[in-house]
Amino acid sequence: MQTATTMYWIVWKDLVSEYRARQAWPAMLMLGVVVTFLFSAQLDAVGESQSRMLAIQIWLAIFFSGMLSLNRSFAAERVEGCWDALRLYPIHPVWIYLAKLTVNVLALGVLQAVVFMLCIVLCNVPLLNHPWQVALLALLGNLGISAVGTLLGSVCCSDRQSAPLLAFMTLPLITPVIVAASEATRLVCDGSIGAEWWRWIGLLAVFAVVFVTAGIVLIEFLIED
Amino acid sequence: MTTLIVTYVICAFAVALYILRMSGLQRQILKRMAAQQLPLQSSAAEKSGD
Amino acid sequence: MNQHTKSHSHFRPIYVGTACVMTAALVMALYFAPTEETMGHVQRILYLHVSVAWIGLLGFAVMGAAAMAYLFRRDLDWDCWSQAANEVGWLCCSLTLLTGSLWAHSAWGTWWTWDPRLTTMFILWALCSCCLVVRGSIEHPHHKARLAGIIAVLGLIDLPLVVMATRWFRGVHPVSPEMEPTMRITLLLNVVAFTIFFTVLFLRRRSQLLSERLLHSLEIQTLKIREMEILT
Amino acid sequence: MGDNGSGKTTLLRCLAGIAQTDAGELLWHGEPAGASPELSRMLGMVAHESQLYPNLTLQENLLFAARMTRVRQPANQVSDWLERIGLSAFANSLPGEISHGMRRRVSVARGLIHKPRLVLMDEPFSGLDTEGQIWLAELLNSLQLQHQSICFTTHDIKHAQTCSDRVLVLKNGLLLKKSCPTLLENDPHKHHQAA
Repeated sequence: MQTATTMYWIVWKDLVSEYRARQAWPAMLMLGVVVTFLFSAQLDAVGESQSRMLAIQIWLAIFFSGMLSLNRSFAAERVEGCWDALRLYPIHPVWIYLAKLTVNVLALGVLQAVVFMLCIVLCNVPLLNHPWQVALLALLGNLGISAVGTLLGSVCCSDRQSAPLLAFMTLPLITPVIVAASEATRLVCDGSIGAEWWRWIGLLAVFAVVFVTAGIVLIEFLIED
Repeated sequence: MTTLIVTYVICAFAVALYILRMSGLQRQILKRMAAQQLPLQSSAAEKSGD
Repeated sequence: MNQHTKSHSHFRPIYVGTACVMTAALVMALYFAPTEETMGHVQRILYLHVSVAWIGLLGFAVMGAAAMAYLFRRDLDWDCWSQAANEVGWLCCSLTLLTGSLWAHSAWGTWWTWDPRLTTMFILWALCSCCLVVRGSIEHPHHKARLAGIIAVLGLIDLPLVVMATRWFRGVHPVSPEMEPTMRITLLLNVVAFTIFFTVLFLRRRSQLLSERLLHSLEIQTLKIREMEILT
Repeated sequence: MGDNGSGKTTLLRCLAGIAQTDAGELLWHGEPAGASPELSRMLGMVAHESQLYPNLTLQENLLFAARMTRVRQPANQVSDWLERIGLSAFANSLPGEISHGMRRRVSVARGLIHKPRLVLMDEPFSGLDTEGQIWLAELLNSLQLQHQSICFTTHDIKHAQTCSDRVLVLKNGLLLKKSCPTLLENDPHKHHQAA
């Protein structure tokens, strides 16, 4: 499985240069923490429909700070002409996409862990009594956001001025994820893991599968400059 | 009754605005064609060999 | 250029045809259709709202299909189709949202409710405006076409999921109210008339975009030829 | 050969398959440039920029390039290339910490680590001191002996004459003249005036 090792090496390269540069992840985590603080401070005023407000806020915070890290990681790729070098290596563009997807999923995973922990501490929301459901929900939402974000990131950051457009372009596309994920989070907060919850999880799974395959199919048509 | 009229007027206005923009662009194209010393009808075809 | 200038004159009877079909449809909608007992005249917005919404969806589908064709074949002509459909689709989506909220204001008392059809149309509108902003912000023709194309294609894949998500969310939009036969005929006539009108608008815009692109490449060639003359 | 903006870099990028050609087709053994991975393994490109990741050390950069192109024993390939460019002392330093000339050597090494059949170089001699230019000229001639074909762009005639068999002169994106180095010598004025 030659190509799997090359994918591993791209992920290794991204993680090592990110660890050394500390450029994208700290900024993302900072934004996530600040946004969650602001939301939770305002939450006590709301009172009764707390869980619904909290759910949508968690996922919006995750989306926007995730886009920040995605933007940074692709901008870093463009420096010194390394993107052309990467494209010239004898590997199929799908592996570049999958490697980038794994890195972004890891980044968003770390961000989600921080944001969820913060919410539990700040707004004493009973997320921890269903740990597995929350983990599954977080993973599927994470996969959906990263799949679309990575595809648009690798396409749109080829020229300078379209980089800030990334969040603006991704938001309408992943509205189903934000809606489904926040509804599922609200149900977990209320403690009712019933048929409706599984229906939302089903939708999240369908979204993730559809957009990862769309990314795999479309990436080779999009990657050249 | 007034909402009905207001809606139809706004829609007509929006479509008219779009058509105006298109005709403006069309006039611009014709001007650029003239600038290329392209007489509008006849020689345009041979020159660009379209 | 020849093909466009010739087809321009050929279009003329179409313009006249569209104009009279449109006036017939509007007259039918505003005068002949019976006024509905509960909402009164406001209900006539239905004919405009439904037909414009239908064209918004149609425009979005054509944009997605043309974008897919461009992505596979890398030919900028498809991009002209996609851009024209994008503009007409965006116009219709905005009109749908406008007429929908105006009607909702008088019928249900609120300007906007988060119900499946309205949210889907809003997301459709967001995707169309996203494509337009991208087309406006990038100069390089192939980059612009590629990026707008990918958003259109992803939007096309995304739409059924959006409908599913919003439908389970909450629903208040009337699915298909029962109507007297005359109302139904007027609605059908309106939908057909609007479709013809916007298709003609769409084709006109596409041929305009195409001639603009050919003119641009022609200008570059004449520049190059002039340079060669100076050189040799 | 040609002055700035005469389309040299774009031509190289089209050859490599990165840039799209507006008209016509570029075929390698009957296939377009970026078609299959095997085809792009035969190709090595050294661009104007250094193409090194700023946060990876020199050794890691070369290791990454070797692994991407699936070289047999990447570790000792990298070490003997570092010997060859004389930078084994700087193996663990970052590209930002070394001089431009050294970075140019490492980027040349990165492009050639998988022994490509064709090497595309974009102005390799620019920014090199005399000692670096001599080293590069030797390297190019040694590559020619291992019959790896090289296509590089440059500004001045001296390099074109010493290291190449055929010369193409470009002007404003148009091919002005095809000639060999010896011919270039006796009409530098006309050539300069034309170029």
